[in-house]
Amino acid sequence: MVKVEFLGPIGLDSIEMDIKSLKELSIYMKNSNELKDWAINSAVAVNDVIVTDINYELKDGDKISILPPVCGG
Amino acid sequence: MVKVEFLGPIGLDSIEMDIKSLKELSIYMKNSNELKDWAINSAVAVNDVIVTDINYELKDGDKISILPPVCGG
Amino acid sequence: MVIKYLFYHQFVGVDLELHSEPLNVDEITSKWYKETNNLNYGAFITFIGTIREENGIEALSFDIYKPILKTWFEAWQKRAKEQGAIVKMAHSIGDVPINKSSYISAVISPKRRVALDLIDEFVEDFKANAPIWKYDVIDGKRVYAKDRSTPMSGAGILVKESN
Amino acid sequence: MVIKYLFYHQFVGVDLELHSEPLNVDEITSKWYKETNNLNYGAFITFIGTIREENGIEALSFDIYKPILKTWFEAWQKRAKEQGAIVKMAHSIGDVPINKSSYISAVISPKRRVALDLIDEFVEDFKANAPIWKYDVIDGKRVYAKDRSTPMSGAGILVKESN
Repeated sequence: MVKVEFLGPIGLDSIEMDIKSLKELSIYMKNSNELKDWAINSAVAVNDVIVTDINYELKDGDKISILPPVCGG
Repeated sequence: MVKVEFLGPIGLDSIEMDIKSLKELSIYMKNSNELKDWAINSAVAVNDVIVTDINYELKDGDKISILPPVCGG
Repeated sequence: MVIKYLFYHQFVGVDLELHSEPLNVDEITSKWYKETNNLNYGAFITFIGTIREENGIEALSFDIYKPILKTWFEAWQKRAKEQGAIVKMAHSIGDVPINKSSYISAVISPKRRVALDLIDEFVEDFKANAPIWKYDVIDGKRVYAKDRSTPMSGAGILVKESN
Repeated sequence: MVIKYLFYHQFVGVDLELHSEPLNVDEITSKWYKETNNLNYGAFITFIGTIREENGIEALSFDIYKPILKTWFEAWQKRAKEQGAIVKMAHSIGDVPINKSSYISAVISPKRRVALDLIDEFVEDFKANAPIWKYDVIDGKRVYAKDRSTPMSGAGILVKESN
């Protein structure tokens, strides 16, 4: 199991998922009305490190963060 | 007559000169042991405006300033 | 997810501080200047961001994801150090009203050129990649500043075709 | 020509001030921030120059030619205004010991990009063209910092062949 956090304006509670790769998360988000738009413009971190490879393999206990477009300052 | 001021590190008193152009000032400075090096790297202002034309004609009462290399801050 | 912010000043790391209220500009910049004053740096630059009145807002409000902000900032510390410089940053969490400051960053370096280059790169990368989300506060409601927000480096990975 | 400086703070023009002593960084930057705080600018950048220990100096010392500094600064005010921004500057005249500040400049603008560009151009042009002369103070003696000085734009006119 992994934990998925939706940060900032996404405004959804964290969920636990039984997935092995970011691809599976991608499929899940693209099929969710609430999440499909965020899938397009969000970055993804695993255990607080930004990941840029969709083939990244997940391990039990990983924390995944979905980071929508930012605007600090 | 014009007044010539030597600013900053040149360290000379102002002088009054009976000259009609910056060319005459140039000749004077190039022939002065104390001033010939400053002639090479100084800018010139007439009445507090930087002048870039050596043919600039001087009028009676003009104030000429010799501005050696700068380093503020 | 509703986040309740308590009143605090928190040092997330050396030279990175988060405040649960508008920034006290004088206090923070004065402290930073003092901290570095005897270290023989010649150039000290601060960038102070202040909330502007725009589009009828009464305040802006900020969410921050601290773990990745910390990682992002530490990468900047390393980059600055390689050039003999120091970076510092303060940011507000929660609401910041018009004319108050939400963001201060600083670069301190031995000579001017490094500081002038770094402050530009640091502030621009902050806008593009620091995990901070901005909301307009209008009639007491928070509205995500979507149009002014930028997808982070690496965004879009979830919709890329895999190789 | 020996110049004796009395203790003073002199406003040579709006937003340009000369001090006969080291600059009080907190006081000046705090004053500038307050002066512009209600004008709806979003970005406020300060560059603070501090005297570094180098080559065995005990202080640096500065001469300033005010009339041309004023003209130079006014040209910068005009240039800043055309971009919706404000520039400010403070400088010391006479001796400034190690670890004290001799120079502060600031750019204030509605948004960050103009401020970041202008602070760079303003500080670099200041170094190249503000009529200020720097001296190392070693064993109480002033030595012109010739090697670190830059001929101003227009220098060399006196040795050019005329057309």
